[in-house]
Amino acid sequence: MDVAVKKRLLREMLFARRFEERCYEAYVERKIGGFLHLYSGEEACAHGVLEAANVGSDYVITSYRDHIHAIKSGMDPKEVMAELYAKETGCCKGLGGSMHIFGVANRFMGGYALVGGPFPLAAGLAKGIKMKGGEEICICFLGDAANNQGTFHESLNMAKVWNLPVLYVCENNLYGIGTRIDRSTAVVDQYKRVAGYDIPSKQVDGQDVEIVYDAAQEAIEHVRSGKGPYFLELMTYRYRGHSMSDSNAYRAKDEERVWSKRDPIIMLRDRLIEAGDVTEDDFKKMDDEILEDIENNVIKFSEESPEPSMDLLEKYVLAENDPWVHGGPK
Amino acid sequence: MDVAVKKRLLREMLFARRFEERCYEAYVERKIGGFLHLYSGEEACAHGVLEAANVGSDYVITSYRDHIHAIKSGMDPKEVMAELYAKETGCCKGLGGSMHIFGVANRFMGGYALVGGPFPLAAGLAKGIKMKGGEEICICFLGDAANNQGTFHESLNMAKVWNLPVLYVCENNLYGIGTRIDRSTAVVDQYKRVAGYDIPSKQVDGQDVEIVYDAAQEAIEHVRSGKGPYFLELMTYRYRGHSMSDSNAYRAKDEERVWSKRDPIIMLRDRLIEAGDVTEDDFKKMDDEILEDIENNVIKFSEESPEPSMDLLEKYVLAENDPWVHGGPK
Amino acid sequence: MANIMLWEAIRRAHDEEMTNDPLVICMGEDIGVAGGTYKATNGLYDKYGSERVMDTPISENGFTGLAIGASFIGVRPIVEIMSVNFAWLAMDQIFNTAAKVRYMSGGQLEAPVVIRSAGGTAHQLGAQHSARMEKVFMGIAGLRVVTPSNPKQAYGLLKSAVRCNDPVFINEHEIMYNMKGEVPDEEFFHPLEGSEVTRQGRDITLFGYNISVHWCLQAADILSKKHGIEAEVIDLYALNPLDREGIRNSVSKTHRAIIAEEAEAAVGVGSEVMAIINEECFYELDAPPVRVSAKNIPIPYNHTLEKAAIPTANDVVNAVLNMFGKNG
Amino acid sequence: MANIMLWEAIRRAHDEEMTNDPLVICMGEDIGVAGGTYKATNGLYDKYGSERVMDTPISENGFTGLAIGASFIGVRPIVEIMSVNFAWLAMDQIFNTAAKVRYMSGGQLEAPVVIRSAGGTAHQLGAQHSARMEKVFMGIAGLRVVTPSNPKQAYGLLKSAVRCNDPVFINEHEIMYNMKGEVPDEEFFHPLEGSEVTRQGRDITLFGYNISVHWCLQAADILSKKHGIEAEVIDLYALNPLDREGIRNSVSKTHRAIIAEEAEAAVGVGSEVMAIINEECFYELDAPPVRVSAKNIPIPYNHTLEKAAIPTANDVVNAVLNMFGKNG
Ligand SMILES: Cc1ncc(C[n+]2csc(CCOP(=O)(O)OP(=O)(O)O)c2C)c(N)n1
Ligand SMILES: Cc1ncc(C[n+]2csc(CCOP(=O)(O)OP(=O)(O)O)c2C)c(N)n1
Ligand SMILES: [Mg+2]
Ligand SMILES: [Mg+2]
Repeated sequence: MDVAVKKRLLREMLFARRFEERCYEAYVERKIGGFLHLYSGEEACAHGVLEAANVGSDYVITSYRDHIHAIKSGMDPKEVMAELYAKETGCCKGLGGSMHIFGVANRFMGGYALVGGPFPLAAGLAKGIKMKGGEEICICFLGDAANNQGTFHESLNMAKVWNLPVLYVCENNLYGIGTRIDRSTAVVDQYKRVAGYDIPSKQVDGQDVEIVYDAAQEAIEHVRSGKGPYFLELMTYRYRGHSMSDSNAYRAKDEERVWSKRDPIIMLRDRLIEAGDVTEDDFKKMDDEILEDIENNVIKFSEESPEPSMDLLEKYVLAENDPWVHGGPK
Repeated sequence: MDVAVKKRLLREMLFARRFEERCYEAYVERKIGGFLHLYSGEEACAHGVLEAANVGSDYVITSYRDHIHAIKSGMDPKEVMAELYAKETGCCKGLGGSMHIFGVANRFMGGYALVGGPFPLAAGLAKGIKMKGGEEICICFLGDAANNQGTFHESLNMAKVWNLPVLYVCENNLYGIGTRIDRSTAVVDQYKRVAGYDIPSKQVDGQDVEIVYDAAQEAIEHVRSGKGPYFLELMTYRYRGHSMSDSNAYRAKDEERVWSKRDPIIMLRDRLIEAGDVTEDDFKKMDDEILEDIENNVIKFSEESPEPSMDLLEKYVLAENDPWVHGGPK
Repeated sequence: MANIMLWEAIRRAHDEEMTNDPLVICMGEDIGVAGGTYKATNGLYDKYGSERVMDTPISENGFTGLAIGASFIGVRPIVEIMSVNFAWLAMDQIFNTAAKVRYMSGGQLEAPVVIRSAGGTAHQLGAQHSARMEKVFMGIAGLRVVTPSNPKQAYGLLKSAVRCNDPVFINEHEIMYNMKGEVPDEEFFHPLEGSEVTRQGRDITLFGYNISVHWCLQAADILSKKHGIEAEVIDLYALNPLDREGIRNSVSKTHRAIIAEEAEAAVGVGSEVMAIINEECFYELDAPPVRVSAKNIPIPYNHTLEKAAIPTANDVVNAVLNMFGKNG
Repeated sequence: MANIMLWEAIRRAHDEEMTNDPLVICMGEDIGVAGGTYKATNGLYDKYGSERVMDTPISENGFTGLAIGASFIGVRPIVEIMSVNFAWLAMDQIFNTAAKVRYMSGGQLEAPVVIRSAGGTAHQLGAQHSARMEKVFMGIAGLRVVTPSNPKQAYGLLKSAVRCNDPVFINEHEIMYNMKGEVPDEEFFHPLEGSEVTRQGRDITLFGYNISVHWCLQAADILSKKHGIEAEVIDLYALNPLDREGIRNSVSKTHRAIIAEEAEAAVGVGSEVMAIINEECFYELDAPPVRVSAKNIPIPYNHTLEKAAIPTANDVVNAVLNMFGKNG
C-alpha cells in the first residue's frame, strides 16, 4: 500500500476515533439521546474494506453501529453529528438518530436497528444492481451475533442461488451485547458457517487496516467480476460498551488488555513511525488538527443548527402527492 | 435385520401406501377436504427411522405430510382417517385435518403447516426432555425445501449450543412443491449444510428401509447417548403431486421413471422374495388383507362416525376453568 | 370489456406492468415455472425469464426483505406471499423496514414494493391456513393496504400499487381467484384510497370489503325484496387509510351502519369503522352500529364447524332486522 | 408491603416461580450473565444456572418456538423479547403455533408459555425501537394479553401468567421499569382478566392501560381540582380478553368515555373499546366516546418531535373539556 494512502488512512481512522469520543461526551452532556453505539477499536474494518471499494458508487449498508461506515462512504461528518444532535441539518433531518444514519447520495444505504435486518436488504440492493446492469457491488457490514438470525441463512442462500454481487463483511468482535460468541454460536469461526451456501470466505485480522484492505480487494474483485457473493470475516474488538448504557462488566479484563494492545490506529501509527514515514510530532499535530476540526466545524455546526420544524412530524410517512394513489396523473 | 422385522415393515409400508391411496379416493369423493399431502414413495423414511426409535416414548414431530409418521408412531389408523373425514372420533375431533394430525398419547406431537415451524419446536421438546431428565429423544422430520427457512439455521445452532437430544431427519424428495431443489438451494446436499453448526450428519438412500434403519440407529444412538443433535438426510421421492391440487407437471417423466423403479415397498418385497422369505402369493394375500382391513375397519369407522358437535366450536381456544385466570384456586 | 376471472385480472396487471417497465419484477414461492398457486403469474416466467420472475426459496422474511432492498434503488418488485398465514414470518421486514424507511431516513429512501397475499378462510384448510390478517397490516403507519372485491379492482389496484411510491399490501382472498367479473379492455388504474358505493340505499349502510362486500350485496337484495329495507353497500377496498369521508357521508344519510367482516371482531376493520363513525357522525346515528364478524377462534377443519365460524349474508340480514326491531 | 421498582417486581415474580417449580425457566437475549437489559432477571443466572436461565442467540423466532415446544411437555418458559419491535420476528411461532395448537390438536396440546416484552416509545430510540404493538397481539384468538401499569400488577400478572395454561403475552413499557410502587410481601396472583377501577368518578370514564393509566390519573386530578369534573379511571390491564362488563358498568354510570393510548389510533385498543361501548351501552352515552392516541407516524428521533407524536395527560384533559363544551 502506498505510503500516502497509509497516512490518509491513519488520519481518517484517528478522525473516526476522535469523532466518536466526542459523541460520547455529547451523550454524557445529553446533547445526543437514544441509543449510541460506538465503533472504537473496530476502525480498521470499515476503513480497510471501503478503501478497497468504489465509495460513492458501490452501495454500503450496515447496522446501528454506523457512524464511521457513513463517513468513510463519503458523508460529511457534520451531517452525521448534526443527526446525532437531532438537528434539521442532520442527514435524516433529526428523524433518524444514531442507529439510522442514511446518505443515499453517497450510496450509504443506511443503518438499521433490527439485528440481521440488512442481510436481505443487501441482497436486494445487489439484485437491483444486477438488473440495472451496473458495475457496482453491495457491501453489507454486520456483527458476529447477527449471524444467528434466520435472515443470515436465508440471504446467503439467495445471494448464491441468484449469483448476486454482494460482499458480506462480518465484524467479529466476539460479543453480541454481553453474550460471548461461544455462548450463542455453535461454530465461532464465522467464515466456516458459509460452507452451507457454497460461498467463498476468509477470516483475517480486523485490527490491521492493510490486511483488511488486501483481503477486501480480493473479495471485491471476486464479487465485481460476476462470480457472486463473498463472505469476509474480520476479527476485531470494541473498546467501549455495546452502547452507552452498557458497562462492559461481562468481559475479562485480561481479554480487554490483550485487545487494547492491538489498537488499529496505534498499530498503523507505530508502523509508519518505524518506517520513518511519520514522526511522533506529525501524529500529535494530526491529532490536534482533527480535534480542532471536530470542535470548530462538526460540533459548532451541530450546536448551531436549528431543531427540525414541526412540519416534518407527519411529512415522510407516505409519498407526497403520489398521483397513482388517485388513479394516475390527470 | 431380522426377517420377521423385515416382513413386518413390508406389511406396515404396504399398509401405509394403501391407506393413503384410499385417502386419495376419499378426497376425490369429497369425503376428505382441505389440503391433502401424500407420502407415497417416501414410506421407507418414516418406517426406517421410527423402527430404530423408541416409539411411544421418543417424541416425533413433522410437517403437514404427516399421516404415516403418525401411524408408525403408534396411532390407530382409524383415528387418523376419521380426522381426515373431519369426524368427532378423529384424533383431533375433526378440528385439525390432514395437516394437523396429533397423537400426544403416542408422543406424536403433531403435523404443522408452516414450513420450517417444527424446527424450533423440536429443539424445545428436546430441551424439555433434558430438563426432565429422561432417556427420550425428539425426532423431527422435515422436507428439503424447509431447510431454506431461517428457523432451520436458528434451531440447529441452538440445538448444538445447548447440546439438545434432537434428531433432525431431512426427507429430501428434491422438490418444494414445484420448485426443484437446485433452483432454490445453494448446496443441494443437505447433510453438508449443517457444517455451520458442527452437527454430525449423513446422507443415505431413503428408499431402502434397511439402510435407513441402520443409519437411524447410529444417529439415535448418538443423540440418546447425550452427544447432542444429529442430522440425517434421506434421499427420496414422492410419487404423487405435492398435494391433491398439484399436477406434477414440473417434473421430467424420465426422472419420475427412474425413481418409480426404486419403490421402497417393491424393493423390500423383491428382496424378501429373492431370499425366499416371502412368496408372490404371500404378498398378494398380505395386500388383500390390508385392503380389507382398511375398508372394513378404517373407512367404515370413519364413515359411520358422527360429525363433531357444535359444542366444540369454541371449546379449545383457551384452557377451561383455569383458576390462575382469576387469581388462583380459591 | 372482458369477463375474466380474478386471477386472470391479476395476471394481466402483472403482464402489463412488466411490459411497461423493465424494472418491474415478481417473486414468490412457485410463481415462476409452476405459474403460481393461484395462477396469478401464469406464463410470465416463459415471457420474462428467471431474472424477472423469480421462484424463491421458502424464506419469507428473506425474500420480502430482498424485494424491499431492491426497491430502494428503483426496482419495482411484486412479491407474492403464498398465503397470508406465512406473512407472519415476513412482518419484520414489512413493518420494521418498508413502512419506516422513508421516515427514518428523513425522506431519502422509499420502498415501493407491492406485497400480494391470499388471506381468508377457504375450504377446510385448517387453523394454520385460514388467517384473516388485514387488521394486522392496516394498523401501522407507512404501509398502504388495499383489498379487492372483484376482478376489476384486483387489476386496477395492482396496477396502481406497482406505480405508487409507497409500500402497498394487497390482501386477496383464497376463494375469490376464480370469481368472474368485467374488466375494461383499456388500461386502468384504480385509486388506492377512498371507497366505492356499490349499491345506493337510504335506510342503512352496510360496509364490506373483499369477500364481505358480496355478503352485503346479497343481504341488501334480500332486505329490499323481502323486507322493504333499502341498504346502501360500501366497498372499503382501501383499508389503510380508511375513507373517513365516505363513511361519514353514507352514515349521515342512512343513520345506521353495519360492518361485515370475515375476521374475528377484536381490533378489526369493524371496530375501526365504528370508531370513525363515532368520531365523524355520532349524532346522526339512529341506532348503535353493529359488527358482523367471525367467531373468536382459530378456524376448525370440519366443514360444518368452519362454516359456523364465519358470517354469511344471512347473518347480515338478521343483524339489520334486529336493528330495525324486526325478528328475522 | 415493599416499595420497589417495577423491574424488581418482575424479578421477584421470576424468582418465586422458579423456586416453586423446577420446570419454570427463563430465556432471552442477555438475560443471564448480563442480568437483562432492564434487569428483570438480574441475579437469576447465578442462582438457577444456565440450564434454567438461558442466554439465547439473536434468533427471536427460533427461541420463541423453542420455548413453545418445551411448553408442550410441561416446561413453563418465560421468554423475554428484549424489545417489542423484535417480536415481529417471532410472530409466526406466537400466532401460528402457540395461539392455535390447543385448538387444532383438538385439545391434546397446550402451550403455557409466557412472553414478556418491552414496548412503547421511550427516549429517542427512533422508528425501529418505539413500536407499540399491543393492538397486534390482542386481535388474535388463543393468546392472552396483559399489560401492567405498576409494580404490583407486573408482579402479580407474571405470577399468574406462569401458572396459567394458556400462552400469555405481557406488554411492558420501556420507561416504566424504574417506576416505584407498593407490592405486597405475601405471594399474590393477579387476575389475567377484568379491569380495575383505579379512581372512582361520576362524570366521565377515562380508560387507560399500562402507561396511559398514569396520564388518565393525572388528568383526573387536574379535572377535579381545576374544573370540577370527577373522572373515573379504569385500568385495562387485560387487553385480551377485554373486560366488556367493566367497560359497560362504568360507562353506564358516567355516560361518557375517553380512551387514552400511546399507540396510533387505527385498529387499536381505543377503537375496540369504542366498539364495545357501542355494543354494550350506546343508549347510555351522552356524547360520542373519544380516542386520545398517538400521531399516525413512525416515531421520530428528535426529542421535541417525539414528544409531539405521543399524547400527554394534558391531551386527555383537553379532550374531556372539549367533550363538556368547555375550552381548555
Ligand atoms: C432483531 C433484534 N434482536 C435483538 C436486538 C438487540 N440487540 C441490539 S445489538 C445486539 C447485539 C448484536 O451483536 P453483533 O451482531 O455481534 O453486533 P455488534 O453490536 O457486536 O457490533 C442485540 C442483541 C435488536 N436490535 N434486533
Ligand atoms: C412458511 C410457509 N411457507 C410456504 C408454505 C407453502 N408450502 C407448503 S409445502 C411447501 C414446500 C415444502 O417442501 P419441502 O420442505 O421439501 O417438503 P415436501 O413437501 O417436499 O415434503 C411450501 C412452499 C407453507 N406451508 N409455509
Ligand atoms: Mg459483535
Ligand atoms: Mg421436498
